[in-house]
Amino acid sequence: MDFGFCLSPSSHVKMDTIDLTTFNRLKETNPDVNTCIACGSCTATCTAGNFTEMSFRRILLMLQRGKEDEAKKLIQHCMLCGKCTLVCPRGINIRKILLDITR
Amino acid sequence: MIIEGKQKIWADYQKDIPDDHYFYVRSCIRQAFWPGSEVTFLDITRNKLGKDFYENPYHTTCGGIAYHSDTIPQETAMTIIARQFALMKESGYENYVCSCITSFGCYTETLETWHEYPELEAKIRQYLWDSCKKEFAKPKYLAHASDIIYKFRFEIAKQMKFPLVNAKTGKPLKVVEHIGCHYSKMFPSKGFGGAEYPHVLVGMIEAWGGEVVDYPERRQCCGFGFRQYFVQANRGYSESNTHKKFESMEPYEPDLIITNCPGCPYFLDRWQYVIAEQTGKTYGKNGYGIPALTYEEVAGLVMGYDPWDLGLQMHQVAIEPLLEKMGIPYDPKKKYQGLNGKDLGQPMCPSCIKSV
Amino acid sequence: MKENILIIGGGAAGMEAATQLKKLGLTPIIIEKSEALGGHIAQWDRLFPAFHPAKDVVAPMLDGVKGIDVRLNTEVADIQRDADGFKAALSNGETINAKAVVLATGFDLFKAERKQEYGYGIYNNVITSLELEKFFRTGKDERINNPQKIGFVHCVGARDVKVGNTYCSKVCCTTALKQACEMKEVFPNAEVYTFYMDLRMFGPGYEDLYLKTQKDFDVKCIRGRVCEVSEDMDGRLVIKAEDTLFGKPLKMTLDLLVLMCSMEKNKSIDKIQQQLGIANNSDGFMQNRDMYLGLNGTAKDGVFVAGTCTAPKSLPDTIAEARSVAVEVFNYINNK
Amino acid sequence: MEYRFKGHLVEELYKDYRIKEGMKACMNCGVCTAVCPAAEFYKYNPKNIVNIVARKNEDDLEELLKNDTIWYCGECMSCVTRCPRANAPGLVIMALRKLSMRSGLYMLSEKGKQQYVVVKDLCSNILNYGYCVYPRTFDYETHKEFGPVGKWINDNLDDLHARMGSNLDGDGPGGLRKIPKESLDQLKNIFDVTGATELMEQVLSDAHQEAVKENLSDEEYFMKVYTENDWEKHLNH
Repeated sequence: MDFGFCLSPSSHVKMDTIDLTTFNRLKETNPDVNTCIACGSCTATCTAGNFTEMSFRRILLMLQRGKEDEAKKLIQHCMLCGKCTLVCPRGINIRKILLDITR
Repeated sequence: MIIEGKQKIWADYQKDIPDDHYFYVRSCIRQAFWPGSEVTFLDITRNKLGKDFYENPYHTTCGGIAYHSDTIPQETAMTIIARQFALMKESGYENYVCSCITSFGCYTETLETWHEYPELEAKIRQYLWDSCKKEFAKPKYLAHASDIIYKFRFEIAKQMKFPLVNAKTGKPLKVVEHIGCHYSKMFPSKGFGGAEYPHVLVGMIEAWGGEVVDYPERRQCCGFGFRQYFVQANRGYSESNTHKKFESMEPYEPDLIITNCPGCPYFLDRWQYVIAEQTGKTYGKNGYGIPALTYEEVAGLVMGYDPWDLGLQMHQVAIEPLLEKMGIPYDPKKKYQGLNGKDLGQPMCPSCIKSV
Repeated sequence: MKENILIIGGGAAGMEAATQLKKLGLTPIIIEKSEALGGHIAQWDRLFPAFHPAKDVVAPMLDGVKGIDVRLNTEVADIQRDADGFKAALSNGETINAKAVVLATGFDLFKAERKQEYGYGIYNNVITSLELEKFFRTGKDERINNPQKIGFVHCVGARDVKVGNTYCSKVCCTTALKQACEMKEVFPNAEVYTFYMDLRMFGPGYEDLYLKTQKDFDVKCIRGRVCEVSEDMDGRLVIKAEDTLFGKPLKMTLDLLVLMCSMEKNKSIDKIQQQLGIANNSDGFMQNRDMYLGLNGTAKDGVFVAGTCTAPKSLPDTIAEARSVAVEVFNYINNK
Repeated sequence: MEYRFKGHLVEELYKDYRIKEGMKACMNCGVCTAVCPAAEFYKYNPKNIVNIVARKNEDDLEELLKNDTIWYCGECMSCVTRCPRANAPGLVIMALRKLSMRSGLYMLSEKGKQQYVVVKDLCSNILNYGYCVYPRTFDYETHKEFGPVGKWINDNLDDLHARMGSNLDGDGPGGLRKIPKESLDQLKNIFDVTGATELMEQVLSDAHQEAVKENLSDEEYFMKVYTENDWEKHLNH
């Protein structure tokens, strides 16, 4: 029977079941990925971020919440200018990490 | 689970309500969907407990559902409420009890808002005079009808014929309690047991021999959501919330659900049917659902009322497995009869969830 | 004449104030309601930010008060002002005269069960920061059973209008990160999460602790306040929060949840405080003269305050205040 | 675009008692979003809404009022219990919805337009029968979730209510009794005096104009709004 509506998927980040393979692999070669404090400097200075949703801090979070596909979609906007790496107060080598994620 | 922790909270959240002489106002949804419940409530309080519960025929909806569907302004809802209070005053009562949880929330919100903003109360007083030439007095006590059954749960237990116990095994039934959101989420001190671990239904389950199930999504809304149900396009929201609750309670294998809001049992009942149709999943044993009953229906069952007098045939989820567990005799032929044995035909069988 | 100074409270503030007052030639008398000196800090295992054993700080403080008049298991039952200063009746029947009073009465830990939605005292595996510290000290707590997923909730009883505490309790953020690291030391395979709103790393070495927590201990800090805790079939805890940096609600199952309880004023001193005429500030702690130059003074002549009786404070803050109160009292006595 | 209260949205919103009561200050802890049933199933975040309201920016508020977002809340008020700053995001939403309707901005969103359906159903039930929900206006065809039992109840409404002891459309007290004309007249007066009639007529007229624009009858437009669901757009993936 068609009721005219159906169950909606839950938007909860389900920490019990998320897949962290990519993030954990990344962490092995770049321990710095853990040290982001989400200050937003990278996003604020990002050339691509002015025109797109590109945000490095968000990409890191997406990977930590098991949203690898979405993260990879965002990375496509990156132009590898490296300004983010210059401004990161925690000295994270963002440019390298971005390259490693797509590798 | 450390029960003493809950008991401490229950002791802290007791409210003082009188045991007699109430001005009783009905619930739109309960009258429409569970008419047997209000009949049973009045029969228990008036005839079994010998109390005075007066119903004034001039009372109307409180407007609460319209208010929470954002179709009428706050002032309109408050003036309708003020009119009900005026009827109470005219009838010579000062204790007010309502059958609906949305109403209870609206009454509480109104009284609290007036307390905070007396100029608003004055404005509503004027509106009531301008529109109805009436003057109201605020109730001395405000109660929800489930508060009354809670207060008399031990008296009811004394008249009990069928406790919430599996008659064959002697084990207590596992009962999920579901509290209407507007009972105490806005004003925790207004509900027996507060907002986090309400005692109003737990107290009934315990007094009548059942075992309470506390499951992770216990505190979640049934999903009614007012406009989220009234508009067909939005109903997925409502269904999804009920679905979440059933997925969470399923491992505990509850025998029944008891509710104090008139809307929740409707949604917890009908969405089980829809979920079964759409996904093939049922949450009771052997293809049945889990009955979601009103507290009046449960009180009636344990006191030995005939299941069909209580209106249990108006639930989509079949009630028979529960009746058999409790050892309650019933006549299957009478399930679908009208007055004087009039044959009303039979509902079709759903394609998935078992109905008899 | 002997210049008695009555110090109410034998915790860090009381002990350190007494030590310094003695050095300044006055006669401190410590009244301590419990059976031992040391206060809350004596129940602590290690201190932030560098995991310094608490006993290494407490021991020299205890040494400092050697030879000082200490009354344990004793409370001030009544206090009156007289021509010479103050006259205090103790719970043991004694009466003590003093020129000045130092309130070093400290704090009470917020009673976690008041934050009902977190289920402390209802769900077995919800514990407090103090109980965890006791576990670190003794290695014993039957609720801590090789947990593989551990959560810390910040601001329990702090920054919360509903429980009546709007203030920040200052030390819980750093304590949470310290304890999170320590849990990783004890249970290296466990995943440890902290749920914070702001990480207030206000002191020297604290931000380094944060960095270490993230980098060396792989503790995951999630920005969002836990909204409710419940128990599943297996007795594990299901928690919900918003991952506010991600902008989505989040749900996870934990084996152990630690509540970072805030400080509240020690209320057992209310009667004496009233008799001395010291009001509370808006946070419910004792009101000092002002928050810059009058830290240790009060509105009442001869009545002084030190430590966490006026606000949540770290141990270094408390010690600094205990030392400054000694100077204040010394000047007060000499200028009389 | 022209709409009512242009340039005065913030001022108008802050007159609402539900804003006075429900909007103190937010510290972005996310407790409301964490507990919110709508945030789980819709692209919805009550915390963000409270923040926009706190900003008191006219343009941001306009944007909010013409968006689907404010219509996702189910008004369960679970957020009210938990907010550590004693805000009431649920009440803030109610004030926003009212302003969205009064300003006319609600007509710019799919979910906002649905107010026509609820206003038409609920207000006419109240004014005609004295009930918010009245079984004779609640039919199986548009509520398939009633299930077979619900259909059977609908088909045997009078017999079943007689069996259950209701006083369906009867005089005197009892369940589903006929509400006396005097009481209905008073409800109508209350609607007139308190602004409900004005709001209702505005919504019905907005819908009628929209129907004319789309070349639909009022009934066709009603069914369109009742069923139209750009499902994917509303989900919070």
